[in-house]
Amino acid sequence: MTESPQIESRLRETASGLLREKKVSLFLGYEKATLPFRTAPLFLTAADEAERLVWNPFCSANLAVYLPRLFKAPADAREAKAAPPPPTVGVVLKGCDARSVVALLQERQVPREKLLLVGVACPGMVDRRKAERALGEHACLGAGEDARGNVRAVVDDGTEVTLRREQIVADACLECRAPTPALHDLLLGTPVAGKQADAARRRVAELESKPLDARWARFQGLAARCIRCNACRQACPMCAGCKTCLLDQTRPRWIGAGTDASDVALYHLLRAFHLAGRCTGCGACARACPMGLDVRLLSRKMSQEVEDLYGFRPGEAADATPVLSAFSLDDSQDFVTEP
Amino acid sequence: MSVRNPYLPYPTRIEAVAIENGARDIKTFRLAFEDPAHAAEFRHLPGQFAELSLPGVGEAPFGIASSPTEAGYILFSVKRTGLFTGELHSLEPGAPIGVRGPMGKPFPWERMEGRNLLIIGGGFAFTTLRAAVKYVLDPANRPRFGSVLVIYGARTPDELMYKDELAAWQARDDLQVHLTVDVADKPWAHHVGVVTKVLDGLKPSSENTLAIACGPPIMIRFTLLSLANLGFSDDAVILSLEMRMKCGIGKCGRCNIGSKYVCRDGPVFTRDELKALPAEY
Amino acid sequence: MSQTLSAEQGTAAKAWEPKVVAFLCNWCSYAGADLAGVSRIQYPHNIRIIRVPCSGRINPAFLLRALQNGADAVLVSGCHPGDCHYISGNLAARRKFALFRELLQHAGIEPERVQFTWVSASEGGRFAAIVEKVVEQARKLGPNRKLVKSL
Amino acid sequence: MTEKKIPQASLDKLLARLQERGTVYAPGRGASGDVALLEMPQGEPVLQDYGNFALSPKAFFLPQTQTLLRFRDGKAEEPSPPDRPVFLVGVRPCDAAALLALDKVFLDGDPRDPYYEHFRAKATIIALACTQPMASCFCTSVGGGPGDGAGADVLAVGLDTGLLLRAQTTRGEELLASLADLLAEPTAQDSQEADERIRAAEGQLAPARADDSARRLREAYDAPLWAAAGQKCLGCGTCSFLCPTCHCFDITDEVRNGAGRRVRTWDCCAYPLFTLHASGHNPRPTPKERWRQRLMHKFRYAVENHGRFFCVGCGRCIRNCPVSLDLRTALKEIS
Repeated sequence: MTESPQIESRLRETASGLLREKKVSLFLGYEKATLPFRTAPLFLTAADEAERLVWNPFCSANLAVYLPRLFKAPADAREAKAAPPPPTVGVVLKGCDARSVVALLQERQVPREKLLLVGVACPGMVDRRKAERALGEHACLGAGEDARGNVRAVVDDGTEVTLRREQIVADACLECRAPTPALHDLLLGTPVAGKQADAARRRVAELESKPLDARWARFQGLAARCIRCNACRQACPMCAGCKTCLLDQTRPRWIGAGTDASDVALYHLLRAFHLAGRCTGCGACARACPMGLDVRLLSRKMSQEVEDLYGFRPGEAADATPVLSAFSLDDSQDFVTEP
Repeated sequence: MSVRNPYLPYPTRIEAVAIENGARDIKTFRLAFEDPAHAAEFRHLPGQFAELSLPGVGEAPFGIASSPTEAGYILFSVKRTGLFTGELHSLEPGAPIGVRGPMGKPFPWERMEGRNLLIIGGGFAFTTLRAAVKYVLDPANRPRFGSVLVIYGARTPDELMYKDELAAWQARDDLQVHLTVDVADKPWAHHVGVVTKVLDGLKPSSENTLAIACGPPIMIRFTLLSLANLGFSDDAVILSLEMRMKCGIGKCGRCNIGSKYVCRDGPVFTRDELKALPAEY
Repeated sequence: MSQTLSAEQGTAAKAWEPKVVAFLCNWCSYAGADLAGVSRIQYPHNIRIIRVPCSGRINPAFLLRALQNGADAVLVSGCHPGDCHYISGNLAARRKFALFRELLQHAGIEPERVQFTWVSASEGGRFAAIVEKVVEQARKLGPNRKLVKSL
Repeated sequence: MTEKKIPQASLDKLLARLQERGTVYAPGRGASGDVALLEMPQGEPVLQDYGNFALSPKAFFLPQTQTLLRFRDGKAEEPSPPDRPVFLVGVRPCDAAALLALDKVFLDGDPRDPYYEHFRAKATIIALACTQPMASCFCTSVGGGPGDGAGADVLAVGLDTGLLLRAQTTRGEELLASLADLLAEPTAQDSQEADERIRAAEGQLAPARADDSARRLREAYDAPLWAAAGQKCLGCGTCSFLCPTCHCFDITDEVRNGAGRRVRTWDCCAYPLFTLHASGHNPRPTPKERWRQRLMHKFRYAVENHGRFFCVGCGRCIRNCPVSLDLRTALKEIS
């Protein structure tokens, strides 16, 4: 049975209460979007507008992406003087989003005391592409959730189609080990059990079972369709925490600006590497990709290695040192070349 | 592609490099076209700019500091600020360099005919103003204009560009030149204080006069106030803008202020024209 | 670096020789290479050395750029664990490199193209032996075509 | 205007004929399952029943990576782009109309852009009228329509028994004449069927408020909606890169040891670097100004400069925005 209606009304109560009592100055949640299978982020500042908040199977955006921006340190003294005081932010977080907040806290990108984390136990969010594909050539006019948590869509010929939730849920959700936010100030919904670690591992293993050239071909297949729009980077909460992205530097320019195969490969390799030990597997990058590419192809592997080599799970403990800022004298060095 | 490809620079060579200031971060490059046919094709008026091109480094736009009356070469005075200017400053005479242009609209020379000219410059933005003064002082042109008053300021005496020429201009009787510095850190016989202080003191008449001002944003802001106080109407005040540019021919889309492209519709605007545009510059 | 690499591309057509770019830390490995030289230990000349302050200074982007610009293999060498001039630079680097190597392999790049090792200032012989091995492996792999950018 | 009919059974022959004359791109399913313009011959039969391509066909005219100059020994040379004629089959009317917008920038301005001009001259566009618009489509609100042939050389309209072909340009007339042996004269019913289908499609389109946008946007320069949208905008380039009329570009050099190239690559006004000066000053410093610029450019500046919207209502930006920003909402709000 779905809990969405109850969660939605509790979210509205919570947000309007927090705003009215001035416990937060800004509340980040979701509102209805103009197209089906989607929601839009909502920046709520007035308690009486809390009715705009929604909770449904389409609340897939990771709102943590906005947090570093809200707490960005001023560039210089003059900017600091002009800057308004930092906001106190209430934010709706699913399990994956909460992991992003933890990772941002580890890196001191956001101040814990300015955040009010409203966790929601997440039953898995709909991948709009999967849903659209499931409808074939039929255009969807509207979609909602039924009592079982499945998605009901009205299509262009007026008929209603039921899409089973597990068939259209995002890949990241199928791999999610902690759908219930571990870090929260308030938790809504009945806790949901996580998937076993197997799902992501199976995908990594599937690629690894192939010879190097076949892997390269798969990676190149992805790179050939990449249009370098930067959506994967911009949608990522961890990338949002970086002050200047290596890819934006011009002195020197590390990667050519175009779609040369080598430049695209470097883009994805470097992005995956910079997310090693930081990627919390929320899937925001894949969702944002306008070309529908599996841009998590490489970061999945990085997360697995970080766990296997250093016992580190990104986004698990807010007081942990980021894995690449730490080291141990007996870290594995099997990879080192010996004469 | 029968017409000349607008992305193809004219090959030129650096003939001479003059260091303009004590900090050695402003240099004037004298360029000569490799092909005389190109030199003939490149016809500009003061106020216009060109893109300098270094293979592997890129391109950057600079105001043309020479007047078309100076035959045989073109001048660019460039301050070392970023990637391109850093590379440019490392070049020595003899080095090849590409030039694309001339681009943009010049100062409104037709409107300026028969009028008095008030030329106000600050720091290293004096480049196209130098071209303008040179152009006006050309014996063939001088009778076409009324009185010419130049006010040029810099932080220190060392930071004034074109020092020899300034001295020569001061010796002439067909124009008035007032130099000023914020700080006179060495013996200095001219004004001390910001440009607007000199301007306010001189109180030039706005009667039949056009004012051209180029300088850092803060100078422009106060100069505009002073000019308004002196009775200059908005369409008698001419400014030149700077903007990040790539193509220089109104296509790449980044230098627009509202519906105007600085590269194509500018860089020269009257204050009147600017007031009609959003303040995105 | 890129100048040297492509300057030799003309001759490369005749008999291909692997080009290996080595990033050596200033304190141990560079001195190790120096020792190999003064001790007149022979090692393949396919290697171009770039001296860096510490293996911890090496950004994987350096290695990718080297491969993009035509290197057939890249070697990174720092002080042995525990001997870092900056106490722990090489230990931080070790984690980075372990992950980076896995990443490249996952994407389908031969692991022998990017190699990591430790060479101390007194290990001229070890340095030569490692260069020998890296160059030999690069030779076996053939030219790097996957990441190189044609201009 | 010539009107002809091609029976369904002769369609393959027509495509084969075009392939003899040049490279043909027609709708098919790409690797990801998305519909795209794929080079013929394809393994599968050409698709006729699709919404629109994930990517607009602008890349055929303004390639994402275009070599402007080649450098050798420090000298700059012009590259020679491919000379073979190109046939784009199945382009939707909105995307065809977008070419008329791009023409304004690259052909009408002085100087003309030689690369765009070259690709434009080499391409013949056979558009396919829409019979099933998507929920995010709004072409009729921005001067187009599901059966509009503007920008195309030939407009095809699907019939029960084939395609009705309507020549739109001299080039289109010549093309139909050269294929005469494959074509039949349409009956009055055929034309009527085509018009009915187009009308039905028009009826399905929800209107957006683009009317009088230039004036409304002039007055809305300081409206609060820019900050509200800017707050949500992630600053990615999805909207621009997918947009059939967005044409802003960057120019960079890629040179190794004196040899290399100057390339033009797509750029986007949502990126902070787009307008950043070397001094560090940025005239459009935050997502608020950048988002405003995008809308102002399409619905005000383009109208002021070129007398037309730089939006054809294809809806790609709406469908693909990671945070569901919808420019129709903004156009409505700026009353």
